[in-house]
Amino acid sequence: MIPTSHYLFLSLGLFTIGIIGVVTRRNVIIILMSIELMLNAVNINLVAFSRLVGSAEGHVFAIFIITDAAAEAAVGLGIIISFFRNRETLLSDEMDLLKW
Amino acid sequence: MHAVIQYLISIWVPLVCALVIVGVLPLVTGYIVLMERKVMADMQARLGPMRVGPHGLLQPIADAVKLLIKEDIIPDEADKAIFWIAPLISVTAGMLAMSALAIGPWFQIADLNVGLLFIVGISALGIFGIVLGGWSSNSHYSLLGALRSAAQLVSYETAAGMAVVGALLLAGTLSTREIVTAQGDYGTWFIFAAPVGFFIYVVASIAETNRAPFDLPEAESELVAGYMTEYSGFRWALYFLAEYTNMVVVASIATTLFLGGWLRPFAGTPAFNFLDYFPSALMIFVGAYCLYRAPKQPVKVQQLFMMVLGLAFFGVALILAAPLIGRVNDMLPGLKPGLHGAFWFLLKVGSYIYLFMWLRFTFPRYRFDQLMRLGWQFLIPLSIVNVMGIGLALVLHRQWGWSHWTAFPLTTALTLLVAGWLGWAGEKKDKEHVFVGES
Amino acid sequence: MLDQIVFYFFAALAAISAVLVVTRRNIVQCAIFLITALLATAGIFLQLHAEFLFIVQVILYAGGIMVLFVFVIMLINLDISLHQAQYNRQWWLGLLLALVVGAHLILAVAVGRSVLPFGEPAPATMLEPSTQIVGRTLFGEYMLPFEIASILLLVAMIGAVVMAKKKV
Amino acid sequence: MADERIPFATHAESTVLGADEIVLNMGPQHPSTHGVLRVKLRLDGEKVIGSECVIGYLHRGVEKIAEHRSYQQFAPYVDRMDYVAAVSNGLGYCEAVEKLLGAEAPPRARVIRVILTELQRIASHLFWLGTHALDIGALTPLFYCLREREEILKIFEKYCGARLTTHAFRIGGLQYEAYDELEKDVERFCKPFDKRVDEYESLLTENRIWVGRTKGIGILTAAEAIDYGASGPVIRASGVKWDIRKAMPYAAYDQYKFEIPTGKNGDTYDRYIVRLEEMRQSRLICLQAIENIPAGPIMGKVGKVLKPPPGEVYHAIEAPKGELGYYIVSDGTTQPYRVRIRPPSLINLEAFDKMIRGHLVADVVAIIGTLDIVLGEVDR
Repeated sequence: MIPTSHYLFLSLGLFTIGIIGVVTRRNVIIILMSIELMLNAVNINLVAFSRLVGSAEGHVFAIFIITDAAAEAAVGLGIIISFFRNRETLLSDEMDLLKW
Repeated sequence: MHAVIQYLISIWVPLVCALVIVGVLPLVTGYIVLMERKVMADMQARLGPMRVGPHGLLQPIADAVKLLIKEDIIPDEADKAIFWIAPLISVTAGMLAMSALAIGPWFQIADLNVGLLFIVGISALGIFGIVLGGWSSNSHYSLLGALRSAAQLVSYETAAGMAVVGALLLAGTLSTREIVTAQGDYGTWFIFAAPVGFFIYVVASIAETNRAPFDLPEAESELVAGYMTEYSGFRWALYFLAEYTNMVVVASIATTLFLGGWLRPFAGTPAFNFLDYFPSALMIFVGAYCLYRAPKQPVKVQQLFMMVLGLAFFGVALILAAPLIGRVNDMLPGLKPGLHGAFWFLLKVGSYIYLFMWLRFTFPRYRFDQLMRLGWQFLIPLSIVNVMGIGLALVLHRQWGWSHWTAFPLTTALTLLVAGWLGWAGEKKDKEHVFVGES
Repeated sequence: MLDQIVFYFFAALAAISAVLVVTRRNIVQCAIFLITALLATAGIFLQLHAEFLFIVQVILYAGGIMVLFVFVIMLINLDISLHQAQYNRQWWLGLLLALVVGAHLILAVAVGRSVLPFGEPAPATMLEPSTQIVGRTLFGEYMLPFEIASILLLVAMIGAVVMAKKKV
Repeated sequence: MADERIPFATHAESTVLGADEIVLNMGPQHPSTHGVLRVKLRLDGEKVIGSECVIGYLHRGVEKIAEHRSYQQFAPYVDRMDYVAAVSNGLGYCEAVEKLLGAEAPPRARVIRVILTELQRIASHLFWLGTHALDIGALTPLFYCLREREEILKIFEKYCGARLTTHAFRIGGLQYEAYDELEKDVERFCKPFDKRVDEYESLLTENRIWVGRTKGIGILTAAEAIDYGASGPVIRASGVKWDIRKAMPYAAYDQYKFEIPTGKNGDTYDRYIVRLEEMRQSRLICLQAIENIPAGPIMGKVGKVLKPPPGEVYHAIEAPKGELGYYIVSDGTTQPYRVRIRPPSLINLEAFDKMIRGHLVADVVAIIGTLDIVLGEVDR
C-alpha cells in the first residue's frame, strides 16, 4: 500500500513543474499546456483524497475539473488562433497591446 | 477437473488471449486484406490474387515478407523520432482496445467495468499516430491528410459516441460481457430496439476508420496517400495493420452493442435450437468445398495444401460439434457457450467487415465539406434525437408499463420522422447553396 | 507489491514527462510528452481504482483536449519558433518564485503528515464499483453543478467558435 | 500572409493557417491529373481562387515531325496524340489529306471507317467513365468499363493487329480489308451494350454521393462554352447542339440516323449524362452501319507517292473529345509544308480555370476528369 502522502508529493511536483512552465516559457501554447498539467496535478490530489476518505466526491470534482480544462482549452486555443492570425506570433511577451 | 478448468480460465485464458491478439492479429489482418481483395475482385468481375498458394491463400504471407524486407525510407527533413514512433502509436492503440473485447464468454483479457468506454477511448488514441505521422513526414499531402483525419475522427466520434450511449441506456452497464448478457435477458438484440442507433453507428464507424466512402484522409486522387504518403516498407504496413485492427475493433463494438455479441440468433427460443448445428455445418461445407477444389489445383503442392485445409476445417467442425454431444457437455459445461460464442461473434464481426467492403466498392467518395455537413448537420442531431427516443421508450416501458412491441417501434418511428426532416432540410439548404464559380 | 511498482512507475513517468513538457524546444514534442504525462496520470487513477475517471481522462484529456492541441499546433506551427528564445527574460525570477511556491506546498504536506492521517495506507475497497457510485453522486448530490458545468461547456463552445471564426 | 520571396516549398506548414492564399502544385506526378498535367492552384483555405495549367511535359513536336515525313509516313504519328482514341485521330488526318488531294475514299471504306470510329468513341468514353469515377472515388465502374473496352480492343486487334495505336486507315481508304466476322463481332458487342450502360448508370446516376460530387460542379454556360471554343461533349452538355457529324457530315455519317444528346446546366453531371447517351447513340450508329456494308474496293484512286497540289485545307471531325481539326499546307512536294492540329483536349482545358474558380480542391480532380483530357493530345 502506498501512503496518501506519496500521491500528494507527486501532485505537488507536477503542480510546481506546471507553474514553472507557466511563468518561464514564452510560447503561449506551451503555457496553456502547463496549465493543463497543473489541473491534472490537482486531479491526482482529489482522487487520492477521495480514496482516503472513501467517498466519490473527489471523483466528481475531478470530472468537473476535466470539464473545465476542456472549456479552457477550447477558448484558449480559439484565442490563440485569432491572435496568431492577426500577429503571426505565438510569444506571450509580444502580446503586450490591449488593442491592435 | 472442474476446478482445474476454472483456474485455467481465470489466469491463463487472458494471457493466451493477449498473446493471440498480438501474435495472430497481424495474420488475421492479412487475411482480412485478402478477403477484401477477393470481395473486390468478385464485385468487379475479376479473380483477385490467384498466384501465391491455391486461390491466393498464401498471398498475405507473401505480402508480409515483401513488406518486411523492403527498405524503410525515412525522409531527410522528417522529424525522425516521431516519424519512427507514430505508426507504433496507432497499432498499439488498436491492439490495446481489443483487450476489453469479449469474444465469447471465454475469450476476454479483462472484463473492466468501464469496458466499452475503454475500447472507445483507447482506440481513439490511435489518431495521434496518424496526426503525428502526417506531421513528421514534413510533406503537404501528409499534413493535409493528417489534419483531415483528425477533424473527421473528432466529428464522427461524437455521433458514434451518442449511438453507443443509446445502446448503453438499453443495457444499463458498460461492461462488454454484461451488455451481451443484457441482450440475452432482453430477448432481442439491440439492433431491433434501436435500429436508427445502429445505422448511425455504421456510418460513423466507417468514417472513423477512414474507409470509403469517407476515406478522405487517404484519398489517392486528391492527397496521394494522405498521412501515409512518405511511409514505406514495414512502417507503412503498421499503419495498414492499425487501420484493419480498428476495423475489427469497431466491428466488435457494433457486434457487442447491437448484434448480440456471442449470442446465437434466437438464443432464447428452443424452437431454433437446430441453429446449434450451424457452426459445424458451415465448417463442413467449407471443408468439403476445399476438398472439391483440391484436385483442380494445377500444382501438386497446392492440391496437398487444399486437402490439408479441407481436413483442418473438418477438424474445426468436429471441435465445434463436440459440445453438442451430451456426455462431453456434462463434463465441460462451459465448452458450448465458449466455442460457439466465439464462432458467432467472429461470424458477426466478419459480416460487419463485409458490409464495410461492400460499401467501399459501391460508393464514390464524399467531398470534405459534404462529409462534415453530413456529420454535423445530420448524424449528430439525429444521434441526440435517437438517445432521447430510446430514453422515452425506456420510460414508457419501465415506468408506464408499455410493452416492448409498442414502445420501441413508436420511438423508432419518431426518430425516423426526425431523420426524414433533417434530410429534407439539408436537401433544401443544398439547393439554396448552389455553387457558382466566380466570374 | 505490484501496486507499488505500478504507482512508482507511473509517478516517475508523469514527473519526467512533465519536466520534458516545460523544457523541450519543439512544441510538438512538448505535446507528446504532455500526452504521456496525462496517460501516466490516468494509470495512477487506475491504480487508485478510479476506473471511470481513468477512462474519462483517456477519452477527454488525451483523446479530446490533446487532439485539439495537436491540431492547433499543426495549423500554426512555425519553424521560426524553434530558433527563438524559449524562455522569458525574467525566467530566473519566475523559476525562483515557482520553486518557492512548490517548497511551501511540500513543506505544508510534510508538516501536515504528522498531524493528518496522510501517512496511513488508503483503504482498498471503499469505492467499488466506482462507476456506479460516481454516477449516483454526480446526478444526485451534484446535479446543479453538473448542469452549470454543461452550460460552461456550451458557453466555451460558442466562445471558441466566435474567437476562431475567420471573418467576424 | 504568404511571403512572396519565400518559395512555396520551403514555406512548409506555416502557411496552412497563417496565409490568406497558398499555392498548391498538383502534378505532374499526381495520381489523378491523367498523365503529366501540372496545375498550380491558388487556394484560400480549401477554396480555389485561381489556377494555371502548366502543360508541355509530354511535348514531342508532332507538328514539326510532320514537316519531315511524307504524308503517309506521318499517318502513324497522329495515333500517338490521343492514344485513347487512335482510330479517330487517324480518320481526321486521312480525310484531311484526301481533301487536299481531291480524292475520296470508296463507300465501303467509309462505312467501315464509321464503324471503327464509333467503336473507338465508345471505347474512349468507357475509359473516361472508368477513370472519372475512380477519381471521384468509385472503384468498381472502372473494371466494368475496362471489361467492355477490352472487347472493342479485341475487334481492333482482329482488324489490324494493334490494340491501342491502330493506324487503321490509310490515305484514300483502308489499310486492311475487313475480316470476315467483323459484322458479327460488332453486333455481338453492340447488342447487349445498352444493358451495360444501364449497369453503369445504376451504379452512379442516382447515387447521392455521385450527384453531390458532380451536380453544380464546374458549370460552363452555353455562351461561355462558345467563347472558349469548347467542343464535343463539353459544349453539348452546356446546351449547344453542336456536332460536326451532323453539321458538316464526313465519312458516311449522313447515311445514319442518330441524336445529339445535350445537357442543360453544363455541369459535371450533365457532361457525364451526355457522354453516356453518346455511347448509346454510337451503338445505334454501329448497328445501322453493319446492316449494310457496301461491297467494293477499299482503296480509292491515290498514287503510290502522294504529291498534293499546293494549297491548304482544314478538315475537322468529331473525335470523342471534341472537334479534332487538321490544317495542312502543301507546297506541292511529298512532305507537308506545315501541319497544325487543333486538339480538342487542349481547347477544352482552357475552360478549366473558369470552371474551377470558387470550388474546392477536391473538385479539381472531378473537373480535370470531366474535361476528358489526354495529355498526349494536349501537348502533342
